Amino acid sequence: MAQPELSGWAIFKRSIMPPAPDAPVLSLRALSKSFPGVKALQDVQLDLYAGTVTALIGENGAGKSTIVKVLTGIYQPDAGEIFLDGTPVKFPSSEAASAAGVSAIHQETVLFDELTVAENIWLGHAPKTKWGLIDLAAQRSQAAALLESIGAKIDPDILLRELGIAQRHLVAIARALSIDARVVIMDEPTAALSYKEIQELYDLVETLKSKGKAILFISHKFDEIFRIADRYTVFRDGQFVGEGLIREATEGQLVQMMVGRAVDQIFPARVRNIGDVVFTVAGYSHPTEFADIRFSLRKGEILGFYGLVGAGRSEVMQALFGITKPSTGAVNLDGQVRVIRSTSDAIAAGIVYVPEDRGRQGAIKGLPIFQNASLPSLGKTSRAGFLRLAQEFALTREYTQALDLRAASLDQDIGLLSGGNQQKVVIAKWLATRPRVIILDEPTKGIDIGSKAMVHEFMAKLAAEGLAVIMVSSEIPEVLGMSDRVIVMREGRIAAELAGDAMTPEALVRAAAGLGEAA
Amino acid sequence: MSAPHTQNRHLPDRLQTPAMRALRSWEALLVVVFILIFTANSFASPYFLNVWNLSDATFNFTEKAMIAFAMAMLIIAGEIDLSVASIIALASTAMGLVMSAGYGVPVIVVTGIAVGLICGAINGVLVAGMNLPSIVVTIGTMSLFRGVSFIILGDQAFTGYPKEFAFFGQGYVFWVISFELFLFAITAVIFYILLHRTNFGRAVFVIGNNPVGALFSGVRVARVRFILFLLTGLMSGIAAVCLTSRLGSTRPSIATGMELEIITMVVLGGVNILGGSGSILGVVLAAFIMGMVTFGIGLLNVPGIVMSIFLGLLLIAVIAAPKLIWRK
Amino acid sequence: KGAEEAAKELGDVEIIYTGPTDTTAEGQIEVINSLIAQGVNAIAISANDKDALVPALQKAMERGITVISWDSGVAPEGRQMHLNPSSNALIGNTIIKLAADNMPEGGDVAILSASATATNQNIWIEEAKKVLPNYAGINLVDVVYGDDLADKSYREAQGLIAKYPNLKAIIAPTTVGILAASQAVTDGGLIGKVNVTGLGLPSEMAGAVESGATKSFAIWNPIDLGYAATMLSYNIVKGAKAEAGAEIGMGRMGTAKLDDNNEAAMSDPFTYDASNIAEFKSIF
Amino acid sequence: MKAALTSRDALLIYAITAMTAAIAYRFPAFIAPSSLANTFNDTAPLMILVIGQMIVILTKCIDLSVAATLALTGMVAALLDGAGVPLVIVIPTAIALGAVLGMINGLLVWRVGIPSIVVTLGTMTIYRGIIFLMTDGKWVNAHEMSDAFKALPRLHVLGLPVMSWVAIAVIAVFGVIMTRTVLGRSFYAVGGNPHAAVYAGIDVGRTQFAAFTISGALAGLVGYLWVSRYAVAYVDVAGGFELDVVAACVIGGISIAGGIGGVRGAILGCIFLGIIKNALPVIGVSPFWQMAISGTAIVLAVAVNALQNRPKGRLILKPDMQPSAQKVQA
Ligand SMILES: Nc1ncnc2c1ncn2[C@@H]1O[C@H](COP(=O)(O)OP(=O)(O)OP(=O)(O)O)[C@@H](O)[C@H]1O
Ligand SMILES: Nc1ncnc2c1ncn2[C@@H]1O[C@H](COP(=O)(O)OP(=O)(O)OP(=O)(O)O)[C@@H](O)[C@H]1O
Ligand SMILES: [Mg+2]
Ligand SMILES: [Mg+2]
Repeated sequence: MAQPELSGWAIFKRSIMPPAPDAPVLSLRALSKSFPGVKALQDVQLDLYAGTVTALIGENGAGKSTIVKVLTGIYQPDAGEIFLDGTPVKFPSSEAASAAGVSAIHQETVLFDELTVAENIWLGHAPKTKWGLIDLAAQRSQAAALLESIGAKIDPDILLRELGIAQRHLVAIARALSIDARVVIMDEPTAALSYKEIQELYDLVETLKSKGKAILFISHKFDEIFRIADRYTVFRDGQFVGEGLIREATEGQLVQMMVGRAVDQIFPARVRNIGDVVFTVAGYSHPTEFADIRFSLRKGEILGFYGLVGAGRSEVMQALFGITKPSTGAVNLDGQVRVIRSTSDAIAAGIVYVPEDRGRQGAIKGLPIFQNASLPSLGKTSRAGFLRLAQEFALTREYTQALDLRAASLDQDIGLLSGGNQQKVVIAKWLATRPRVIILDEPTKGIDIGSKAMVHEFMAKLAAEGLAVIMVSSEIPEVLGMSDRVIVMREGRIAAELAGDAMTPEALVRAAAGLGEAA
Repeated sequence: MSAPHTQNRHLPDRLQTPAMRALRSWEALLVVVFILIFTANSFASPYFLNVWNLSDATFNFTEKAMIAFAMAMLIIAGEIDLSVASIIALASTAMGLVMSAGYGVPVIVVTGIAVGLICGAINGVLVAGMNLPSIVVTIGTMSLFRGVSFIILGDQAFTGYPKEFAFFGQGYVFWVISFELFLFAITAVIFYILLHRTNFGRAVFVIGNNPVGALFSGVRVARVRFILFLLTGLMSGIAAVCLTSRLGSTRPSIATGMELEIITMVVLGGVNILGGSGSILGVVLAAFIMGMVTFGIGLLNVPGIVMSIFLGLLLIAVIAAPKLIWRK
Repeated sequence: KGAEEAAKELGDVEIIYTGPTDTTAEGQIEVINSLIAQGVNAIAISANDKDALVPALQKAMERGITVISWDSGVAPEGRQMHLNPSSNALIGNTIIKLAADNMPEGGDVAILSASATATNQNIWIEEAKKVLPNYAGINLVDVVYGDDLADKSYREAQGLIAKYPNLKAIIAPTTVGILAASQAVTDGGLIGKVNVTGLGLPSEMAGAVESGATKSFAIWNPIDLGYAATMLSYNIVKGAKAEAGAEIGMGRMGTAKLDDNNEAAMSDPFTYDASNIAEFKSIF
Repeated sequence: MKAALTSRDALLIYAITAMTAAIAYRFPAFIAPSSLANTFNDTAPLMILVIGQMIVILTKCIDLSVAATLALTGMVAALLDGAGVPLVIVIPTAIALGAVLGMINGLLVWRVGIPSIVVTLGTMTIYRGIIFLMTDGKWVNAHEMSDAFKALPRLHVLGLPVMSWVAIAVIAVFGVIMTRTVLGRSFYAVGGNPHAAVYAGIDVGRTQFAAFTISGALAGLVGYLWVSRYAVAYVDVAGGFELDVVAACVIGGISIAGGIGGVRGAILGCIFLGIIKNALPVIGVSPFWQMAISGTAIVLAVAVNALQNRPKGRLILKPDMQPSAQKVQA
């Protein structure tokens, strides 16, 4: 199994004669996959061509990631066939798929904290010495070469846990490239990356394309789809809706195909009813995470927090919510200084936080919807510490109905809901506490266009009802479309505060990247 | 956006009625197992169906079960306490010390319970306060607590507990209901309410399913964990009072190996060893099942070690059965 | 085995031989409870905790069951009588004498006991300490406990050898201990330098005697012990009074004379050495 | 397996050195080469078992049945020897039987999906029970074993008994397996992130099965060594030893949550525990103190480990004064 020594781009040197453009490298026919209670894929088809980027588009839960997992041997389809160069194949395991030349960057980064970067990249197919042992030196140098080739400055010898989200994602990309693949799948590869890294990724896609790879690109961002994809395939509710060439399609058409109806992408009209200052933060600092954070927030206002991924916005918000303890600084709510030592202090004071990592921090998977929704409000629904289930159901119904939750019953395990619906339960759980200040951290991350519009509408309604809203977001249109004012953070500090006409995309990007004022 | 069907969607509270759910539950399976074992025992030995004998048999499990209730909550919350048997040893030793110093029954009892609480608090500080993994912390305190009673007692024993003290482990409340059985019933009810009917119990389930999510939802995770260890210590202290009274003496080797029997009881009761689910009713049933199995097999004069094979097989079989049946 | 012999001789006796899962007092109590439930006439028990069994055995006596203890005893209030395999004083003296006989010029000896809670061992060690002054030059340097675990006893024996370079003998009044100590001495290449002695069964000790690690050891006949315990139980059930000074028949073993503690000794320990081990090793 | 581990190992080495020095102060003979070799030899079974347990713990499982497996294979080895089977067959049989017992655990974990702690809690009583059923509780004693059977572990080669050499060989082989083979990597991957392991083409259950098999096989090997060394086999051989094995792993920095730890740490943990168990009686610490001392050591080891690995918050602020995360090197 000894591999020839590779360095840098050498793995791509093995040239593949591009097959005739009309013959797909990989195709799926009549593929179905269901989970208990969900038909994730029904009779779908998909074709990938050499040297072509195919975008897979669909709402949340349309089945995009499921098809990626089928193609990489993680899930076995219930029915249907996979053809590689026209011959039917089976991928009983992820090993089999990579042996056949299918490689993927998955939506979640699925790597190992306690292994080094090089070990992460080569796990399962490491270069070996003639004794059959892993060749540590080769593994290291080849990992370094791969990382360099994607413009990532990461030491291959450090443990993965030392890296931030974006760097982890780069390692995942390097891992996908370490397999000599003919088909490269990217499931929302840019979701966790910052501006500069996204540009490098686009370049990488171009290079792969020119090497004749067949690329499947999944994204919710239309600008990038139009920028790099050649073809598109649309799924809706686990079914195939249509495919075609990008240059022959318009954004409106694609959206129409995705959701089955027209969606206006305009942000909701806001009733701006801004009152007095309710919430002030002064001189907030933490030893390693952020320094000198100061801002104030008015009743009915939506304050946007923009920054590149990893700028420390979440850390500030989590400190405000009592998860971590700042070293200095004070919080003032309604003119009173508040000491927030724990999350329960924050909730009691009326400050709530809708976290960015829904799976880990938001939803309590394994417990039913109503127990999730009532959790921070148990003090209200219970009597003398004893549960009253009827009250819990009533409270849950009240707040989930307003968000149009889709579920089988309120007693259903939240883990069985789609991501978007889990997010609705999490938001409902916080609204039920009737907070004064609500912090939403990336509230629409990984949410499809339809649900996104609804979350926006809802935020507008909250502000109109007099809540003070903080919204952390990495999407410029969302920040500009929703906020009354924007704070830009960079490397743990406030880089700029923008309002009114100063809120332009360019100003945001410059402040976030530390480029100073436009010349 | 405005979907036309937005407002009128009605979600039912539940799809399954609680009664239906109960029928399919683990507890139902345990009831069946219990009936089978009870019937088998009645046929196997003529001595089995005798109230006094059955009453005696309850001593096989009452003390363990009282600790098992607290342990069940701890395991549901994703923690474990392997030091319970050692807490019994230390609490019993402390009771012996105050007894030798001439104090009366009330002081002896309070000492036992207080030492249990202190040991629980030590575990709680180490696990909840310092965020250490409970399985290793309690492997350590297991040696530590029993080690301290060895230091105190060495090869000696405390004997000569007052006559009235015998009530806790040998007395009867009325007719065949022993004090221990009575206490078992009371604690079962208290723990049932605590786990299934209070906010605290809800927090236990939340932490067991997702500790990070619990923290982000305003649950005082560390405090709940600490209280759980305190409760386990308390129940071990109470069990120490009963056991010491039943044996009428204290040696450092008292209750050796009991932690594994308690955990077996909890797991057999359907508590997920990985945390997140379980019920007190299940533990009560498991206590009766284990008590009846050991008593029934004991009546056939099967050597103890063979009995332990039965319990081992029972444990694996009962946990495996639903998994194997469900799979298809 | 001895019990079965007695049962056969008596004719109308059924023997239930049983034991707990593990050697804890709690386990023995479960067994006692199940014996009470079966309404047996007599319980003859070798206790692993002198005090902890008392309440359970008292309950048995309340329900009219004859309770005697043998070998490892129960506190007086928990039984009607106790049968020692031999007189404790005699055993204590014997184990010291066995060591002294092989070290005419005196020297250091150490005791490797079973668990620190084993009643009978502790009594013998006490008795041994009492007679020490009678043996000039014999110097008891340490008492360690191997918990009747082979590995622990082995390591404790090794520890003794390392700690006391002048050690002449290890006395282990328990079969596990004497075997482990012999093994440790053999492995340490100290045969002839450190003598291992104490109490053990001939069948198990044959190897150690042959190798020379053990010059001599003592034991009573365990078959006789089972036989005698059964006979005593039978006679008490049939009406013999177990009270101080009483004499109760033990069949072919003669009669047991109860002392003030209602204790009796069966017979004297018998010493085995190279000259007679071959004869006995196939018997018990 | 870089910086954090080395400092943790270093700490253990300091602790072991300090302890040895303290003992040597009271009892100089303890650090004589022969006495140290003796301590090592006494710790050898623990080391071999700990390697197996470490692998199991790395995969997020636990094997409470090691001591019972040891006792059962040891008994079978002794009985086979008694029946006149030659040693060259007895030893492989013991190892194979251990592997089979491990496989039973592994299958229940892998195929049936029962948590390992439940499985091994059950099999631990079952395996011991089987010994009782086989022997009726009787002992196999020294004189019932052949001389060859007893001699092997004591045979001195190059100044050390074979028993020590076996432990050294096992340590060396697994040192290579854990760091340089695909299988070794998969143990870390499966325990570190089972979800991601699936994506990397590693079968989680099968890897755990392999871990249990190895643990069982090593327990089988120790089964023979133990019984021949102490020249006795009975139901309760090595009773409760599984806790020592787990404790040594924990002291050695193997994370009970899986995925973290290595052979070096595990062996240091064994030496630490071995010194406590073997040296305290030698220097005359009352046996009644031993338990409390080893318990305190375990609690301290866990606490120190955790304090060292405490997350310090993310590094976002300009790291002028902070040590750069990128500087950490092999
Ligand atoms: N392991 C699983 N068990 C049960 N249901 C699942 C599982 N994985 C996916 N599903 C369900 O299958 C459907 C398709 O999910 P999938 O992850 O493929 O969506 P997606 O198109 O990738 O959405 P997103 O844009 O949010 O990533 C959803 O309804 C989801 O809840
Ligand atoms: N190296 C890491 N170790 C632990 N947690 C991390 C690490 N990197 C990121 N995270 C967590 O992952 C989540 C996403 O991190 P991200 O990189 O988006 O940074 P962030 O702090 O959220 O910054 P911002 O909100 O400004 O984008 C956060 O909850 C963060 O705490
Ligand atoms: Mg997806
Ligand atoms: Mg963030």
